[in-house]
Amino acid sequence: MSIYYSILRKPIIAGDKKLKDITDDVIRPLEQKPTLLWWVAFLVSLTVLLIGVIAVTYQIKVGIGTWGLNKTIGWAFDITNFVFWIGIGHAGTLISAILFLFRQRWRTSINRSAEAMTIIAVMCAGIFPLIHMGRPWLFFWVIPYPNLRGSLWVNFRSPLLWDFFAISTYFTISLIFWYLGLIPDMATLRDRAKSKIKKFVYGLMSFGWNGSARIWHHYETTYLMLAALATPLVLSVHSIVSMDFATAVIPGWHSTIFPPYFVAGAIFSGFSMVLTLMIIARKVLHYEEYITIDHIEKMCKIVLVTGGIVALSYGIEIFMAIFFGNQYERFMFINRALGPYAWAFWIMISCNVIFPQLLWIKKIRRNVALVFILSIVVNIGMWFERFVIIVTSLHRDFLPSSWAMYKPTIIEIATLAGSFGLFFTFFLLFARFVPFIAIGEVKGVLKYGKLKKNLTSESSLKANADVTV
Amino acid sequence: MKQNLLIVLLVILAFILVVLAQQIKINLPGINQGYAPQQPLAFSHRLHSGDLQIDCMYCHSGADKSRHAGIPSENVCMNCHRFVTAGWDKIRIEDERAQKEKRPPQPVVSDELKKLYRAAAFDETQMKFKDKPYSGKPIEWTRVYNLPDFVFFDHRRHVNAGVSCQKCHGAVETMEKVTQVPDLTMGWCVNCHRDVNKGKIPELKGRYASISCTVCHY
Amino acid sequence: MAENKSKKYWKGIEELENTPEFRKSLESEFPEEASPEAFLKKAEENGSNFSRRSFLKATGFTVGAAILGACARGPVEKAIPLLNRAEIGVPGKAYWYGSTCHGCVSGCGILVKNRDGRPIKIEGNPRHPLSQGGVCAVGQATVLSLYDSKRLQEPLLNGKPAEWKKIDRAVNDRLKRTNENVYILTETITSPTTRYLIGQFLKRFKNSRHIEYDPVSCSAILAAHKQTHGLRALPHYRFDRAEVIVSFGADFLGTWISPVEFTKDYMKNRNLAEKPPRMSYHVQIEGRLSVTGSNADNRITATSGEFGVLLTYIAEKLEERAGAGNLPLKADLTQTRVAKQTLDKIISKLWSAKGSSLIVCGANDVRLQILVNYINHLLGGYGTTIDLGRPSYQKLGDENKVNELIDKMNRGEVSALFIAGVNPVYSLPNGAEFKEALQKVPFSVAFTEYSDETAEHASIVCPQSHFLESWNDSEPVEGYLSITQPLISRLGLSRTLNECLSAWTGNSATDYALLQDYWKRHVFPLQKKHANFQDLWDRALIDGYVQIKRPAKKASSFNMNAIKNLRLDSAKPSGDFELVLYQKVGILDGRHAQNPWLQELPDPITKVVWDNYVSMAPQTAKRLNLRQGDVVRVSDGNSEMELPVLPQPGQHEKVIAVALGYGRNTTKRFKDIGPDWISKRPTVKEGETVGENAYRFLKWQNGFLHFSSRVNIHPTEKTRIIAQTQTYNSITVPEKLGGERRPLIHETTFKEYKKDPASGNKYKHQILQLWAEDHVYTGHHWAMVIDLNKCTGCSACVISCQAENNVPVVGKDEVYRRRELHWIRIDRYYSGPESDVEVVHQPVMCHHCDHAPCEGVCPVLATLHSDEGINQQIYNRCVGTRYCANNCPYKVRRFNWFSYRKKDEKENLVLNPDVTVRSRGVMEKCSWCVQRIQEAKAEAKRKGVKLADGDIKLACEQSCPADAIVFGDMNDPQSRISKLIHHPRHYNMLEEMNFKPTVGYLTLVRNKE
Amino acid sequence: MDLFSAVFKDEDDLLKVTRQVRDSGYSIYDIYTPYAVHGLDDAMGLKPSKLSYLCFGFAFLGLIVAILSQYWIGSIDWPINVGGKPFNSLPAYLPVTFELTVLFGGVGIFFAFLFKARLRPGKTAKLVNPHSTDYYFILTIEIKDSSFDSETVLGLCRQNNAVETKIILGNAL
Repeated sequence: MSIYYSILRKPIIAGDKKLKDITDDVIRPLEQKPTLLWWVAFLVSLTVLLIGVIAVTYQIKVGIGTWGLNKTIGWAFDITNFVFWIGIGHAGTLISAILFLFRQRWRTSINRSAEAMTIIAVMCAGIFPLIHMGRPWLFFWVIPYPNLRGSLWVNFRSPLLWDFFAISTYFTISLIFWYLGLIPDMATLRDRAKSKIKKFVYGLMSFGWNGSARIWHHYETTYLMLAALATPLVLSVHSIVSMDFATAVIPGWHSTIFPPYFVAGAIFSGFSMVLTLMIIARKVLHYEEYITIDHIEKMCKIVLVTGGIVALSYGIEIFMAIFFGNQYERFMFINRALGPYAWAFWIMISCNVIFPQLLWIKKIRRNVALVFILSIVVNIGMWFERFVIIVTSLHRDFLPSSWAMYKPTIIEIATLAGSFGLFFTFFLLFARFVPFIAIGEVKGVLKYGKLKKNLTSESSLKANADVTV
Repeated sequence: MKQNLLIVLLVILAFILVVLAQQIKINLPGINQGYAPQQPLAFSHRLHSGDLQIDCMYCHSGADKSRHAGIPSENVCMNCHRFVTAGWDKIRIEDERAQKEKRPPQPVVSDELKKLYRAAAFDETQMKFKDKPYSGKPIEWTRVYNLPDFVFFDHRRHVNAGVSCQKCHGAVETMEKVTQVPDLTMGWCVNCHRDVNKGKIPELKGRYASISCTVCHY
Repeated sequence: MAENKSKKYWKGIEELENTPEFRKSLESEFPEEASPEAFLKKAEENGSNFSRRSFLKATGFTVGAAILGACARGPVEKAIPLLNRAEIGVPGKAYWYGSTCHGCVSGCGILVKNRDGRPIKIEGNPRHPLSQGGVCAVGQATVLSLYDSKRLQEPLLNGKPAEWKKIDRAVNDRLKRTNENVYILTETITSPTTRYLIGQFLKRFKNSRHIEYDPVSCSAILAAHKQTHGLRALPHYRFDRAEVIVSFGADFLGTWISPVEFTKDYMKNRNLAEKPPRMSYHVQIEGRLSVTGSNADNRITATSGEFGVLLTYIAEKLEERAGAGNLPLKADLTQTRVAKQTLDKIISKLWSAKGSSLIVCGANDVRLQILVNYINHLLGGYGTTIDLGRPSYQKLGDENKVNELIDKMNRGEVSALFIAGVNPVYSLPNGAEFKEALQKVPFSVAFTEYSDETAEHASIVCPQSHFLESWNDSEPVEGYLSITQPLISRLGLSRTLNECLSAWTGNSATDYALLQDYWKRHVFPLQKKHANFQDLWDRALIDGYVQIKRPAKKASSFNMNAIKNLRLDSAKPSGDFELVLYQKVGILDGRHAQNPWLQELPDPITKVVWDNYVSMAPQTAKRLNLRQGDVVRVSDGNSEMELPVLPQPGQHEKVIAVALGYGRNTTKRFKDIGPDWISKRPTVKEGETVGENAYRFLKWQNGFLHFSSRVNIHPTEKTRIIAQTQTYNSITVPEKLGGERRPLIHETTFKEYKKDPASGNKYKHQILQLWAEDHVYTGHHWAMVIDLNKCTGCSACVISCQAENNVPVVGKDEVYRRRELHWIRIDRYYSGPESDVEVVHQPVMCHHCDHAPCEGVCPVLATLHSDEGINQQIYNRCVGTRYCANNCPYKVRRFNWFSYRKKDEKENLVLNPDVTVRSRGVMEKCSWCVQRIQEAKAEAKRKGVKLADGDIKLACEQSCPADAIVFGDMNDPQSRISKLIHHPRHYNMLEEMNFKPTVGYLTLVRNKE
Repeated sequence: MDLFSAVFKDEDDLLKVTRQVRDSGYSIYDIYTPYAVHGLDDAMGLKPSKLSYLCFGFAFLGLIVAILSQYWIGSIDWPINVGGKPFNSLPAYLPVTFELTVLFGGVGIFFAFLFKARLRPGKTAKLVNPHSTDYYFILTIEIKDSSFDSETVLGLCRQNNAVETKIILGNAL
């Protein structure tokens, strides 16, 4: 008996795996004691998180003045971090929803972790609009609830309010979507669990799932519907975030190109972050057969495409500024490129436009180490993109008398670090307690790219393990 | 089945809670509706304003001139209480008794008014001021109607527009002890202003009460 | 009682019922609705001498909360009524009293707002003939000093607190033993009563003198007039009559003699209101860039060493035209860089405006002043633009007498010295010498509000009452007698100088009695208007002043001998640079250095706060390789000081300028000012002062103190931060980034303006309205117009706004971080080459845009539009996202980065109870003094009258000495504002963006070719 | 009701046997699979899920609620002049409207699914075989009175590599 491999489609999962192997492989990190590496990473993340918590506590206790902001520059690190994290979050939804709608089966290896990344990134992001308020304890005033003030409602014209709705919706839908995917895996875990506590916890979380085909039938519809809702949602969220700037009057902010530009940028940075995380995870958790080099290459291609859109947007913005004839707008872009914050602008350009062009080369796309470095480069670039948009636009706007400079304080840097601490702490906890790969979905694509023939025959598996096309 | 029962029970419980809350009038934080603190001197608005029909503005004379209606200073009280030292009934009893005992009637001074006399440095036995009039310690009334510091309510505008005192303060002339009648929320203010603009308040028909923020907040 | 439209003038409290009973009852006065208990207890615990009694006398404030702990219902507020209320004054209402400002010697007429017994705001008295309704920043800020808890509270005997009785005994004992050599050293005494009392006091002693001395002196002008007109007098300059003004370094719009009056007068010829329009021509010749220079039509940079040559040349040429030949000097124009043609043009302008031209000179050099007098004489200035018949009494000091005094002190010829209002140890270049001499004087008494450098060495220190708690008068210019009345009982155990003098003359009386007594005897006879004294007195209290007629001063005609004997020295002095010492509009000579409002007032030119510095031309700084903040050592051979460098465009290359008035020991207190957090930089370090004392660089020359000297500068390794409220100074963007001019300032020349009033303001944007019918303002629609031609940058509005709106002080570090909280700022832009800049001052506050970009972005509706077009900021609704500030194109929104509230309960008495004190984390901005709008509307409604144009005066508008700001209802077609809005000069900043701001500007017109 | 259950190890086998069983006229009680087997609903003859309509309904509700409440708040309950914009700033209401549409749709369908599938936190799963959530595919067929021919069914299962078969007496599921 021999196995035939499709010429057109490569298998998604490398190596010949049986269903049980998948479960075993994916769940292994959950069932083992945490490794030393995990502990080190976790403690480092937790420490950084604690530093951030201290910084934020201090800031809330003493005042926003502990940040480097001033009368001219009212936002800097806070909203930069907010947009950055929201952007990071976008890749997860894109992978789970948009690629699902496009029937990109390879998404199954990474969608669980990417979605987890989304949820954690949205949490990181959501902290910033909260703590950037002068009186964060009154945050609930942005919720339109009937009250004894007459009722005094909220301003539905404010992009910050839109943000509140967008982010809370995004978080809710992402969580639901993620959890829906998690239910069957929780059931798998429950049925494998030996200890009573685990059985109980996983039992609670699996909602009584038993794999009934009738439920699977509704499940798939629900999943599809959620994917269909999440797809425009993910586009809307960053569009709305971009409207924080686009609807403002400040040169450098007031730009109609922002929504698509921001969405592309978000996916660009999000995929880079996914790449960063997956490259680490596949190595550390030994998921090379699930997150294959092909996966990485595919993600690189998305990074390349979205990077291209971002570069195009930069170009259009500059073109519009120079040829549109608004002197404030024109100055803003000259100032970005040659003014006091030129360094940030050129970091942004080189990280987001120049270096990603290396991904045109297939060898580089398939070189894990290089891709890893590039993914970090892109993330740095995208952080600076937001910094450039926010700070350089504000620091020299209409009236030269109010021009000012911004320098972050130690508190702001600690807060930024703390958000990374939060991100990695939660991500490490996720990797520890939740199946990193969607077991149920990977099983479904196990045969993808392989002819339907006797996969259960163990002898043939062994014989042809190394065959590739 | 069990599940549904639980839901039904929860709904009923919530309903009961809401009704209960309404019944015992639990105030939300920051709202002091019904506040009726014990005052250092048991001044009766019922007696002065109700029975004796003294005009509100006799004592609260700033109400039509200033933002604050004002708590009367002791000299305003003394305008009458230099002569009136106790309730009529008490004085009559003493008079009758004195007549019976065939002696000149003793001056009768109510306990509450003694507090006032102390503050005004008034010798009630001689019915005249001491060496230094008004050299005592003023009476520390407890404010009943408290607005936050960021609210600037102007009595003058309301009084001059023809808003009766009772509109906001309730039937003070019936109160032995003054109670905060309205909840003093912003909604209470705003909704009255809206009613004025809609012509729902007969005595203020044709008037315009702005609901711009800076009417009260600046 | 005559009524101004919106304000009530009240006589003093005692006036009403000045009986002993009344005074007693005042003592038992309790504050309405307030609890003094907590405060008192604290004061007693601290061992403060601020006793219960004086507190009771002093208070009368409205709402204070006595918080009872452990109360479930939240804080219980107490309402404590007065025991016996005076019949005037309804609680919660403000009353205005006419008085006279004693912030400096100018003696401007003021109105003081008294709210529930405490003065909280000072404004200009529009009826006052000199200041005409203007009041400067310093005057506005003096109200804060009243509540300064660090003011001296009780007299000190040999450094220890003592009762007045003891002091009186000590002084009287001492004076009994001495009968000669008693000296009184004061600043210029403008009060006739005080002058009289000093005279009475000194009469007893043989060989005793009253010496007047001004730290920043005009003695050369007085001395020059002694020589040229036989009368030692400071003339009363009449800028309202001057069509051509040439000023040699006299900063008459900023700090020179009487800037408020001069600004008011100066603007009368520059308001373009008449038809055909008229505009004076103003030439400023100076080394540094002064406020006055920044407003000049033609500004010429020259060192003060060149003044002699320039004046000689002008005199020479004018002599030619006048056909006179008295001048023994010949101008050598090679000694100056100023071109001959420039001077010739000025000379012909001066000559053609003969009789209405005026030359003033700020240099304290008697020879230059004689030349100036001669030129003014040639131009027919005496009798027209210069009034010597009714001279000014604002600066009468003669510093040479102080030097003589020091000699006498050293020789032991002074048995008792009384020092009042001056601080010679600090403000004399030889202050150390004075200090040593002072220690040789057996008995010295200092009258002062603060324990200052001189008082530290006096045997007795007498706390002087603030002018808002004392009776006094002032005659800044002969014939204009201005009254000062108390607005509050004394907050400490202080006394006025008058009271002390009378107590030590033997007939102890209150300042009130003394004043009335003097007026009865000496003022009443000098006027004819009022038949009885009470009428005069009442009038004075209502108007704040009376006019009297003194016997005319006999100024002789011009004495040509003064000119004929004139010699100027042209010897090249040593030193690389000419150091110009000047006063800043906020700090002046340093007497208010402890006032944080003034320390945080941005200098109109440099926009620096909390510091003095070495300003030098940018070219010079470049040449010396110095950057802003690099500390240099300035030395003149005797003294040295280290100060940071500030490149100042428009400054002469050879001139460096340092402000006087810094380095006061009273500024050590500012070490804790501003928020406390991990990265804060203290405003001053422990034990240090704000800035450095530059008085040591004043130069004695022939008995006059000169404000310029030759110095060398040496770079050091140190740097120091300089906190500025504006760091980019040009109206054009950097050359490297395009160098475009921003069309924020519309300006034209007078020549063009005469042809077309809309010149410079031609291009109007066509603006389409998407929702034109929405939000029509049917009632009032408030608007404001600022005349750029009038604004001199004097910054009175900034402090006025600060006082009115409870704007906190934030400290140097916060300003350095660009977080000042002033609601109104004056943008100062330079244009043109660095060596010869044109300056424009543009006040910017919230523009109250009808399409406000800030409003749409607030998520919680904390900033909205009112139905009268006000952009409302609701502090209690604000959650502090700062989105509105980001989206404000004018950047006028201010954020409370920290809790800037102070715990100083006494100082907090200055807060305006009609304005919310903002907490941390909320946005604030100009509210157009909406509390004033509401008050005016409520009063109009109460009286049943229509609100008239001008009933509402905003704080900035009211005090503007130049009347540059007009506020009103643009829905009223007859209002001033409606007319201005339709004036061809009117424009809005960033009009093309369609924010529809309701604050507009009138184009700047320069009288240039 | 008794059930017949058979365990398979491969989805292809399962699909085949499902079709065969159904063609033979037996009614399939349910099938338990570790993942969503493509084509199984077809093989079982399940009708398309109606949850999608429900989802649309929820989303539409969100849309209506959002538009109406924003309109009511902005134009009727308290019209406020914000930056000179019209009281009813419909374009500005779009983002919130969209978000609420998605939120209602998403949350609605999730709970509708849980309701429909009778899933809830803490529910005890009814399992035929503990490995059915891991690697076994389990087919259960209703044993209806006499028409159930166990031999045929067993044969079909064996033919398709059934690992194990059993009869569950009484509906334990």
